Amino acid sequence: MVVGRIQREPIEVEPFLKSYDMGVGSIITFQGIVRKTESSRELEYLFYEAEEKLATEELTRLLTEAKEKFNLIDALAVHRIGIVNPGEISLLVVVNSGHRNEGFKACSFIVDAIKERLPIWKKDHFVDGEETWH
Amino acid sequence: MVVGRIQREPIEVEPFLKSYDMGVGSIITFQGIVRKTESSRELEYLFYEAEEKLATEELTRLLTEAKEKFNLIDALAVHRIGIVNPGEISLLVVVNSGHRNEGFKACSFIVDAIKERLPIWKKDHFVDGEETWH
Amino acid sequence: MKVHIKYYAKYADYAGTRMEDIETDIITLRDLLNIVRERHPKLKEDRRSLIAINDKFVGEEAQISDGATVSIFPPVSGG
Amino acid sequence: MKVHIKYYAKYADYAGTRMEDIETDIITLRDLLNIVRERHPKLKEDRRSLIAINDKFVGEEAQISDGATVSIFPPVSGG
Repeated sequence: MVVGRIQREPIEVEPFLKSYDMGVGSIITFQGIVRKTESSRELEYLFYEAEEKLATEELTRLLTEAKEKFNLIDALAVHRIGIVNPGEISLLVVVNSGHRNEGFKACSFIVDAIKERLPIWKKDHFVDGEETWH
Repeated sequence: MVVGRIQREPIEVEPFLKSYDMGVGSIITFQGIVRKTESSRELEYLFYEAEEKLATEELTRLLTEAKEKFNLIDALAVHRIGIVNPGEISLLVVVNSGHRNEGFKACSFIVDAIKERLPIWKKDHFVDGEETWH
Repeated sequence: MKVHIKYYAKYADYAGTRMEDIETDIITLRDLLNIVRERHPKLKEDRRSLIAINDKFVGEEAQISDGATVSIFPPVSGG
Repeated sequence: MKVHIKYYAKYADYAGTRMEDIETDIITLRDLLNIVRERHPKLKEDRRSLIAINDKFVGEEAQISDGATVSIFPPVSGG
């Protein structure tokens, strides 16, 4: 199964860990968490903007690539957009595979590809009022 | 934080994902799941035996090593023993770090070290009644 | 012909708008981008921008037709 | 002197017991292991076994004292 989603709501991890088929021997997850400080300055929140349609298409495409390349059973990813506060999840990737080696490689590949390929942009909002696009 | 645990009860993932400090930017988890088939034969369940005291000590030691080597914020692992049914979690590893690269390396290192170093042994119980120690 | 330009993220800040229409005779994306970058010079700060025409990613050699929507994206920074 | 031997996992199956006491005069682990392997020949199937004396992993050159508990572990297979 391949599921790629861009959403404004907080990301819940649990539902993604609950259902998998009996061939799965390894579940690897990555959660990107917004840190309280960025470049040693205190962050109030991050703001993510996306071209949602293209981002969803590209996410689905790269998950499908990863599923084939690494022989995965499931490749799932959710990217949050809008305001994301420190301590909250901005990105969740879940990789279900028969064995762990391909799972670790695939999870790392998917996170890298998301950061390189999805039309999503991040703006730091610092506690001191400054804003910076990445 | 370092937490290493050997337990007979089913492993709950959620509590391990809930609390982390504000320096955490990456959470990586590995779950080892018992598959329904082993060497193309249908499995009824796995039985894990451990030298619990030594296994817990060695687990804590290797997590502490990984925390220092990969500069982790938290290294957590739970290995289940006794009867584990297909679809259930036999091993959970959670790695909290500032950035993801060291997290992926650390998680993979910890899983490998657990399989190489912990005095834990696995016995396949097949549906046809046969039993095989690994 | 008329072309709709859409700006994303910091480019919307630089252009002062998320969308504008341009009346033009040019038909290659490269020439159109030159016009846009002269209009909003801060867009030149990135060596490469991602471009989509009618929601498909394209290279700078792409052709533009009347009524097209051209989306100009900064380098991505998600995750 | 008396030594307590503990067998784990498949070694308990091979020995037919999880624990047995051996009366012996020998004091090196290597010699003790030779006695144990003659008693339960299937233990020879692994080139290497992990050994602990009184819950500490040791090498085969270790010395044994009266009342010691010697644990013999098969190669590990957790995870």
